[in-house]
Amino acid sequence: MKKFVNDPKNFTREYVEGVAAAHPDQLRLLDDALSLVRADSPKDGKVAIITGGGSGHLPTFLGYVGYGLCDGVAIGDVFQSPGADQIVAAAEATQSGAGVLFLFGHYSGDVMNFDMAAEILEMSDIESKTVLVTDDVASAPRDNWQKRRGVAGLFFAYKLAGAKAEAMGSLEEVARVAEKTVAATRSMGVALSPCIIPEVGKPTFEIGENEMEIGMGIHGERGIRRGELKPADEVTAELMDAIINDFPLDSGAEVAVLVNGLGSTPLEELYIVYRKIDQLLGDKGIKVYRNYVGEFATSMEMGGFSITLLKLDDELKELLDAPAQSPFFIQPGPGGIAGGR
Amino acid sequence: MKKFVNDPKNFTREYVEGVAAAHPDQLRLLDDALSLVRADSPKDGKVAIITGGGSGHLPTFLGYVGYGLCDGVAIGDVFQSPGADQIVAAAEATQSGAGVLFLFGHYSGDVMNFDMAAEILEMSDIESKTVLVTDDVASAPRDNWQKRRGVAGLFFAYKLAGAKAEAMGSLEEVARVAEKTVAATRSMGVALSPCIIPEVGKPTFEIGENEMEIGMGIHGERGIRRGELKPADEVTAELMDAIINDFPLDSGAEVAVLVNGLGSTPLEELYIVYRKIDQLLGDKGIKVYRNYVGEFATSMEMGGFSITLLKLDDELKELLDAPAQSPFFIQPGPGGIAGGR
Amino acid sequence: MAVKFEQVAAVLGKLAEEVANKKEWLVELDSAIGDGDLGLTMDRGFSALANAASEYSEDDIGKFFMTGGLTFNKVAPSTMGTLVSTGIMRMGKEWKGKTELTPEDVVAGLKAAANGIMERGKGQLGDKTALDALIPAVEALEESLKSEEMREALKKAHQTAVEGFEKTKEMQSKLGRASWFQEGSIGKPDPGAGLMTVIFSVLAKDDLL
Amino acid sequence: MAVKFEQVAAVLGKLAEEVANKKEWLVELDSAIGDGDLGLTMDRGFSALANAASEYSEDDIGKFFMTGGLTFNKVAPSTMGTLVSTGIMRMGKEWKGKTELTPEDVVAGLKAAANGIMERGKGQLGDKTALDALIPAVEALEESLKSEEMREALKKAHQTAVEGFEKTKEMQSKLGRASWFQEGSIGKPDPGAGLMTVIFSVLAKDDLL
Ligand SMILES: Nc1ncnc2c1ncn2[C@@H]1O[C@H](COP(=O)(O)OP(=O)(O)O)[C@@H](O)[C@H]1O
Ligand SMILES: Nc1ncnc2c1ncn2[C@@H]1O[C@H](COP(=O)(O)OP(=O)(O)O)[C@@H](O)[C@H]1O
Ligand SMILES: [Mg+2]
Ligand SMILES: [Mg+2]
Ligand SMILES: [Mg+2]
Ligand SMILES: [Mg+2]
Repeated sequence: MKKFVNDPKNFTREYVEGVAAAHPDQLRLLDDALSLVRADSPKDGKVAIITGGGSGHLPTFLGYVGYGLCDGVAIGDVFQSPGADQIVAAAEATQSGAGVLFLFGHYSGDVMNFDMAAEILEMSDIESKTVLVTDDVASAPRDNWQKRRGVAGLFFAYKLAGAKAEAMGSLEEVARVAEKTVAATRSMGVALSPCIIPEVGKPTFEIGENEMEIGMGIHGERGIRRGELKPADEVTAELMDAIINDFPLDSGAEVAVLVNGLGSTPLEELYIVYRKIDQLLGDKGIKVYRNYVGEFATSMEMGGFSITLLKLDDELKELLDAPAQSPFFIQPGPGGIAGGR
Repeated sequence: MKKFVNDPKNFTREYVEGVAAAHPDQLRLLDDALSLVRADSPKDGKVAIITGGGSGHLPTFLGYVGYGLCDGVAIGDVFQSPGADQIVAAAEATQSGAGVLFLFGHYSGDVMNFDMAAEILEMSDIESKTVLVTDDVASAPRDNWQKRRGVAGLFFAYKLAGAKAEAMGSLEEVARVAEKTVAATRSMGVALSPCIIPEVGKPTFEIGENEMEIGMGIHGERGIRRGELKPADEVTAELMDAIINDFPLDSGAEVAVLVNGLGSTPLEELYIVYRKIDQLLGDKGIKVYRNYVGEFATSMEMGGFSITLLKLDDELKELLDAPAQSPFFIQPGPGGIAGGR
Repeated sequence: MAVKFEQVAAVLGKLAEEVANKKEWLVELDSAIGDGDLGLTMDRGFSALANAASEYSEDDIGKFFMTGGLTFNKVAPSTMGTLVSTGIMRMGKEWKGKTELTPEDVVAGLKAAANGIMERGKGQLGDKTALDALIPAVEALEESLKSEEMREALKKAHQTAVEGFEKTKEMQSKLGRASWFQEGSIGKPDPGAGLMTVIFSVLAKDDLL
Repeated sequence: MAVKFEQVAAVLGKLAEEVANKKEWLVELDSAIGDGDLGLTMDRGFSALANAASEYSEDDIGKFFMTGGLTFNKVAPSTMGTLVSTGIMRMGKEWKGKTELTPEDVVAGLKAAANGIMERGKGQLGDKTALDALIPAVEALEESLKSEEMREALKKAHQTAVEGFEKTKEMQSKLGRASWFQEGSIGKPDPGAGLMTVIFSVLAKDDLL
């Protein structure tokens, strides 16, 4: 297993300790649980957004705990759900009476643990709402979109709900924004190569030297089709077709684009993909309002990428433009950094 | 070759077009050369910092063109130098009479082309100075440090010289800061797996399933030793020893730490490495003033990481703290984003 | 017959022992159609629960189960761990304020647990899960209690759980990790249902309840 | 004998032709101890230079070479491309303002080029590079001109370049990509030196200079 690890059993705890050691000004590791919260939490009167999920997806999930984003995160082992106690601990450390939004990807283990946490919080009269991110169009047909898995589109849900919470929106409002964002978000990915779960020590799946799998999930869940690797422009066009038709999006629409690397695919290739997306959207008269290209939700060293489109209206645009800052993601406000460039 | 590319011959042009299409508000692609410059350049009276080098290292080099960083970049093909004409074009598009600093890594092809560019600029009475980044301790012994290759330490040179230039320092002052930074920067890396140059189509080197190469260069240049892969903490300690002894650093010193992923090594592992660095420096009484963990200078999908230490004094600290913004790197000023957190 | 917390603690102690005894067996079952962690996580969970019981100084049975669910989940946030935790907490809710349990209370608690697990995991009979042993066993217990003593009824329940476990062999998994195997899951019994047979075997032991 | 720009342009045209003819050979040489691009980059560089010459409407030879270096480098930023460009530019500097070249000018230009290449690439005789053909050839030219006609002197220079090229076979590479091969570079001639033999073969052709 070609990895920089010590005892694989300690993989999760050690990398989280590394994160906590690197960013004490921004993040606080809870004493009793593998959960990180904003160093400046709780913030009076602010809805606390709590996320969580398995490890192996950095910067998802803990990378989105910060200003204008989430307030806390419960961290599971690689590809495993965190426990309800971690979720409860994160919620208790960050809530200030304005309620808690649980915002995370649609995976059964996570759903069960967050549900259990909600039940526990209810007993101490802490109100919570849950919004599941279900953006992976490859994982269920369109009429069944609420059954879909959550992938890189999580980023947009954090960004927009986080902006609403930072603007002191009520729990209802923040949950509404999160739901609206999820309903306006579609993703699809393609994988070229597997990753290795440290405790398992061998690749999560096998794939031929010249093959790709369109629609594969970020834990290696089966996709829509496996086939011969095609030129970047063709692969991009296939993903874009699936996403655009799923909305559907018409000329005049405005979108945010996220090109997400799964781990080992170089940034250069992500920009070759972005180039084609830009052309395709231009041809269709769809306007790119903002774009994000890089690693936002990975599967350790998996090869591949995903495309996410978020359909925007005025409310969502304003929230998207709001500033955000975590150790892993920084977006200056409309004025830019350093007071104007 | 498992890559998302079209015709490999167009790899460089296509990804650069993708970058230009994604960030027109911040970067401008020159008409006649594969060079990108700041959209807001030239800036009156400001020294223009021009960098450049081969492709395959994103976010190096073009990722550091922006506010508080470089002004322009000449982009070569994968692992190939850019041409002098590209360098000249970038310099001419960004200089405003205050002179040009050429700041780039020590590789012979780059040196020749930048030298040639300097000669050409001289003919039109544009003054330039050159500072080479030579931070890779594995590439030459300490007495011969000016023969060393430039690797991830480039980042610190950009950051500090860029801050000085943004503060309207003169060419002499900006060059002095760049030289001072280079002299205070040491890096060393370790590689686990090769990358693939698109036009070549096969791995750049071979390495056993259980092997690592300590000190390997970012194009696969031979390192100090090849041996059995060790636990992360041991590998980290070996690199840190080499770096610390090269300075040498004593108790009470203050440093900035950069943990740089070479491409496919997951962010989780980089934080496991950071955890150990933090412990080692703590044990030695060396203070971490700032840290950077992520991908700063890659070799496409190469597996491995490098550690860079920058020894700080008051002047360098102030420059390190200055805000910076490019499409690939953002650092808020001391106040944080959005006016204070 | 009415059960006090002392006896509950004794049952939980025995249960932790028995799960530890069956650890390897559970790992084997889960390795065949899952990731093989079931024996390890359940061992951790039940021994933490038994520990907590041995340290509990009050007599409110409901309150103990309420917090016991979280204790369990903390060391076992796996699928089955979360479902068992949910079951434990639901028993706690059902038994709120009670210092002793009648046979009817026991049935009501187990029913609440089964319902909680169904609710949390959105599973049904026939999905090839723990429910395929648990639900028939609880039904058998309730039915038997109409005509028989607790001891006998618990033995029937255990027997039914074992039968339910056996039947999962022929089913195709519809939920959780095992469902990824699709038809490949047929022919192998469900590990979670196996856990239920262990639990009921302890409840059915002489001299406990 | 004095050479005007017209003749220079004719030489450059011939040179582009001959490099194109020898493209495969240069690729083969560079494939053995390099990356195999030398034939392609030099073909691009010299044909761009010849084109520029055929479109040049002035008579200042120096000025043409000055900008010609950049033209060449633009299409060939490889190691040899940059070195050749440097050489071209240095000839331009040397010939600044000249509308015709004496044999002495030609020697001075070639010497300036060789020095420029040494300066830029920090190479020496014996490093197994183009210099091992270029430097002795230029020296032979200068020496021969003391007693012979330009035509004869150029033929001597060409012959010396070929000998220099042959000698690189036994050398170990100290610079550039080929140096990565270490002892492995011994036994194979240097591609850049090969290019020099092509250049001098054209200069030595009858009816050109
Ligand atoms: N939705 C569900 N409802 C009820 N039981 C389930 C459900 N999903 C899985 N199970 C049970 O969980 C058992 C596996 O548990 P466990 O090993 O903890 O899962 P994992 O390792 O995937 O987290 C299965 O044998 C099955 O009985
Ligand atoms: N520093 C140097 N000085 C002079 N000539 C050099 C130097 N380095 C390389 N060369 C010459 O360049 C030739 C290879 O050129 P080229 O194929 O363009 O290199 P690359 O493909 O590595 O960029 C070598 O055969 C050698 O003659
Ligand atoms: Mg990566
Ligand atoms: Mg990468
Ligand atoms: Mg399991
Ligand atoms: Mg070559």
